[in-house]
Amino acid sequence: MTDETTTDAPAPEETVERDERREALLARFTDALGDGVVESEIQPGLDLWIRVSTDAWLTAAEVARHRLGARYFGFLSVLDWLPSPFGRSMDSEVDRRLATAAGEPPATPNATIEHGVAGGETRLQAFARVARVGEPGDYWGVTLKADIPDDTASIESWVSVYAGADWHEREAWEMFGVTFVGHPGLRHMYLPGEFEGHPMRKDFPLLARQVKPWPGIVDVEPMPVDDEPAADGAGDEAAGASEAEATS
Amino acid sequence: MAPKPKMPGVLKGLGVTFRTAMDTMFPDGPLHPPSPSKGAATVQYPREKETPSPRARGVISLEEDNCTACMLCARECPDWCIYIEAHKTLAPPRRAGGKPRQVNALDRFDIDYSLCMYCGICVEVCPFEALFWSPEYEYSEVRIQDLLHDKERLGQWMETVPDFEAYESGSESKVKKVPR
Amino acid sequence: MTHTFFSLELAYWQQTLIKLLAGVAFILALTGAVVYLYLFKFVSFMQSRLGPMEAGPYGSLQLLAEVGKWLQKEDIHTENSDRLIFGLAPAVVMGSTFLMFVVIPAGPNAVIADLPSGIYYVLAMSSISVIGILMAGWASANKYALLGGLRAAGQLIAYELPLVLAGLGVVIQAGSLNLQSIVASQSSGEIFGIPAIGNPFIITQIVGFVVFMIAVQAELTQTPFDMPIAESELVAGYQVEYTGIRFLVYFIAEFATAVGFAAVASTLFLGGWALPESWGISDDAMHVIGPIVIAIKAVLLVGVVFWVRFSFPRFREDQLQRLAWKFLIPITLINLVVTAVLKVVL
Amino acid sequence: MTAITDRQKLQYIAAKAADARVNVELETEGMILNIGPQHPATHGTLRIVAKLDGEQVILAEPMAGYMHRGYEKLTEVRTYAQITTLVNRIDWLGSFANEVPFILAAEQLMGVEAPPRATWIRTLLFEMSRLANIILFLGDMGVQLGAITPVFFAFRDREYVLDQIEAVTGGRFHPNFDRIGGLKDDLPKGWLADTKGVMDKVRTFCDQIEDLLLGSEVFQQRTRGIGVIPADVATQYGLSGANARASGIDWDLRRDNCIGLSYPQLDWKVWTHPDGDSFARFWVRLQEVREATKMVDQLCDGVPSGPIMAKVPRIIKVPAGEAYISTENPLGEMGYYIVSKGDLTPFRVKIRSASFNNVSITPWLLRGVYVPDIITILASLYFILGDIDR
Repeated sequence: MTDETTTDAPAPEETVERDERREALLARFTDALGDGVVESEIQPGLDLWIRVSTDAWLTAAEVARHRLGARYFGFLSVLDWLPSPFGRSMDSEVDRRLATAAGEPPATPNATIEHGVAGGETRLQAFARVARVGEPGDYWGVTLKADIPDDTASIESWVSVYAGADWHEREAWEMFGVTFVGHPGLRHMYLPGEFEGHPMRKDFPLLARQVKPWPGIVDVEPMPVDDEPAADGAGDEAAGASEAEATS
Repeated sequence: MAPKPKMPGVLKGLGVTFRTAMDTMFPDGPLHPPSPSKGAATVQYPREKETPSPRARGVISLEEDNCTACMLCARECPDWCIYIEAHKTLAPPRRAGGKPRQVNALDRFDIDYSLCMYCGICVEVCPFEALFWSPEYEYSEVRIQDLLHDKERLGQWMETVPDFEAYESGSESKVKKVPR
Repeated sequence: MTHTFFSLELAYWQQTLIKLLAGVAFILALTGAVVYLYLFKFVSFMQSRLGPMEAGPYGSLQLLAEVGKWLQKEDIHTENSDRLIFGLAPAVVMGSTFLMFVVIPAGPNAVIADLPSGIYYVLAMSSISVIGILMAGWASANKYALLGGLRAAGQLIAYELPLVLAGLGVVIQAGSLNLQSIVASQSSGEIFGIPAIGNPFIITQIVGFVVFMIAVQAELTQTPFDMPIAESELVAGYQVEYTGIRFLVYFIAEFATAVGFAAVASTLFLGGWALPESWGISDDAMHVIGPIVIAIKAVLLVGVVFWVRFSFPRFREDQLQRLAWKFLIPITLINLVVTAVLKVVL
Repeated sequence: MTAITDRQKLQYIAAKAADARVNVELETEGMILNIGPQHPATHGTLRIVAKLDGEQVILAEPMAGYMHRGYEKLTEVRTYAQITTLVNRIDWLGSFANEVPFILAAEQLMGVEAPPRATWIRTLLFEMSRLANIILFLGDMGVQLGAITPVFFAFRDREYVLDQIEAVTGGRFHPNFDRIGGLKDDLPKGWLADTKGVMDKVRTFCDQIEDLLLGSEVFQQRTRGIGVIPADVATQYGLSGANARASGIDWDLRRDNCIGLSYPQLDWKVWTHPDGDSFARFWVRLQEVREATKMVDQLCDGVPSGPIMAKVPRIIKVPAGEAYISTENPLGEMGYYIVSKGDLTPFRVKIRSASFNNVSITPWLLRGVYVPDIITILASLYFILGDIDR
């Protein structure tokens, strides 16, 4: 559901369930950031998403921490919206050869980028979650998002506002290749020094499944001598199950 | 600031260890003779064995004639450790004079326990109730290849499958039956 | 002076040889009993488990099995370790342990060498082990061992002082350094005229006894003073690089020192091998009962050491130094003054 | 609970200054000490590179990554049922507690509501896995400081809790028992009564640990005033769970933001401590274990009757959308940010694990402490390696 609900015209749901607390919050964000707030989404009673412009990313953090009192740093990471070129559910090379041999049409990966809640323009998006803790009864959390320009793949670092963002940004740099401007020392968090490539990007193949044929694809051979149309594929009754190739 | 050893804290600690020692040595009171093996919480494994709970996921057992080689378990297994090969045969018709039914006959049904992580998805997803959990756990092997249990071995585990136990009061799920 | 020993004319060197062999056998047997009784059984019961049960009935031959295991283990020297010092370190520690037993009496004449300065000699010998530990820590070319060795040096030297001062209180009260006379004065004395239990110095020197036991706990590097062998930080402290027979020597040395200190403590504070004279046990009977009495008292005291060892976490090294210098030493000094004054007054 | 007096603080600073002066005169150059990855003090394979000056730490930097299994990449090619088995291997001590937020997030996306009995038993097993996790911490804190006996008590009494979890789910460590829409199975007969018996055993364990460790002066010497984390720094680094509550932050997700679990129907108390030092963290966790036993008793009494599973299609395709649910796991706040595009497998799952933030504070915290204090502080922060590396 990627409907663009902007604050002034809430989506015309039948029961217009209004979440005053989150709307008041959103209002404080918008007047603090001005046009920095590009888009937002409220799921009444559940959660609040705010997408800010790329250069308003650091000011959004300062506003959240100092002005609105969201002193608790939840996490910070990156979303890669490119659909995986390895097909919808990552069936390995080996399966594709077997699948084509068995006559199934190879899954054609759709290359169009669709963004999730609160939209987006670029392929990579930084998202973080901060919360207000310490006052019993007044706990709220907000997910902030910002587009990362495709060409530079860099965004301001939050370390000056939330010291805890240091490790998160190192991990995001290592996994997605997003450089965080102003980070004290971007170095590998998990991977060995000489590892090249950014594993969490969708175009980075998961090699674990390339080498071993998927046992689900090894099927029942047709009857040695018969004339009836052998039930194709797995010969099992739930056609949905075989097509769905609940995979690897 | 010289550490003033306030006696109670330090002595209480000694008291706890001493009491535990006495509980282990004289489990049924100081008058009776000391019997530490009863008082200790440990079990001398090769001689005494703890019985795992009936729902323990020790090993997967296969009821061969329920299995129709539908490959669902092999597909759903996260570790890809179930290997199934089957062929189609004609089975005698159910009703006399009916058409012979076309059935999948199992050639090979192996579970590789060196890969299996005992998650239980296969047992749960099997639509024909051919796979069951048995709490057996003593099947370790010297060679890792022997951990690949074939159809007969999985069949042997069937007798060790305990009956499903009754549920707590207030539960509405009905007790399943193990095909003996 | 030739001494008739079961009517055998024995030259002096033969006597000392027999006494030495008897002494070593006595120490090793006592150490084995203590290790089995406490390290394997009593500690396990404290942790509601059974301890070793496989080797021998109720795991009694477990120590034999472990000694056998260590003996056949390969004796590894780390690559750039100082081979000579690395090899000698366990010998030094073991030496200081066995030298301690030379002067501890186990019967009227069952003492290897009845030196007039008995207690001074014992405490001197026990401080040689510091050198052995430092040698081990430095020579095994391992950062953890170095840290362990340096911590041990600091700790053992810091706790020499309370050990000596606590012993001094006893010397003042007994009026002599010789261990035999300390034992004699404890068994013959009486408290307020009641000779029933003699005058064990534990009663009058209770402060000295507690400080002595704390210092012994530290000398043995046992928890709460086991910074040198801090399993959760330095893995095994200065013993990290030792395997095979050298580690076995450390193991024996550790528990033999425990027995040694316990024997010294029981001689100083619990009346050693003698039972109170008022019980009227004849002298030659004491030749036989003596060793048993001191064995029981030593085993009991080692029990206290192990009981404390498995009930407390450990001090940080600056805290245990502060405990020694700022707390134990002042107390023992006050104890000395009080004992001296009372000695003169009474 | 006396807070650390100012005199203690001044003394600590004075001692530090004195040491620093001595070192300057001696110009002793530092030594790099590698603690780990194979080391008894790290719960798993964490390597700490500490630059030492004598026994004092100038800079300590934990190196994670030895246990990195690439969970977030794996979840992109797994169905929801398979991810449940993956996910309970992150914090392998309180493993049922990992599944709950993931399943709640998926249920929120699907708009499915678990029946009341399932929610109730889910909360019950959630608290049981908290017990299994934190009981081991109480014992382990002792062994990190040198006392070997508490850890045996911990393992002995934790076995009873694990047996109860195994009796219901079949797996002691990896239950894999939570499903979208409810639970896989129901409680066996007589389980509730046995669990109440186990709770008494856990309470006696807590008293033993209180006498053995909390009361002993040696323990207090080693932990009071060591590794003090002020509340502001704790929130900046995102510390959660007992670590945050020990620094005086009155925040517990079970009370403040309880979604899909039945905590509001129980009466229980959130424990906080003003000091923020290692002692406070141990003390808060000890009270939390006692509180958990009371909660389990209440939960055992009021299990509503009804179905255990809601109506859910056999092949689950979660509708497109994003959801973030976090719950109060034994180690802290654990949350899953699921992005779904309506497939069998989620498009992206961000796993927010508690120990990652809890350990990210160590470079700031371990400056200028002694070597043994590194171990005390790491033990009191109580992290699990799988939680850091994912």
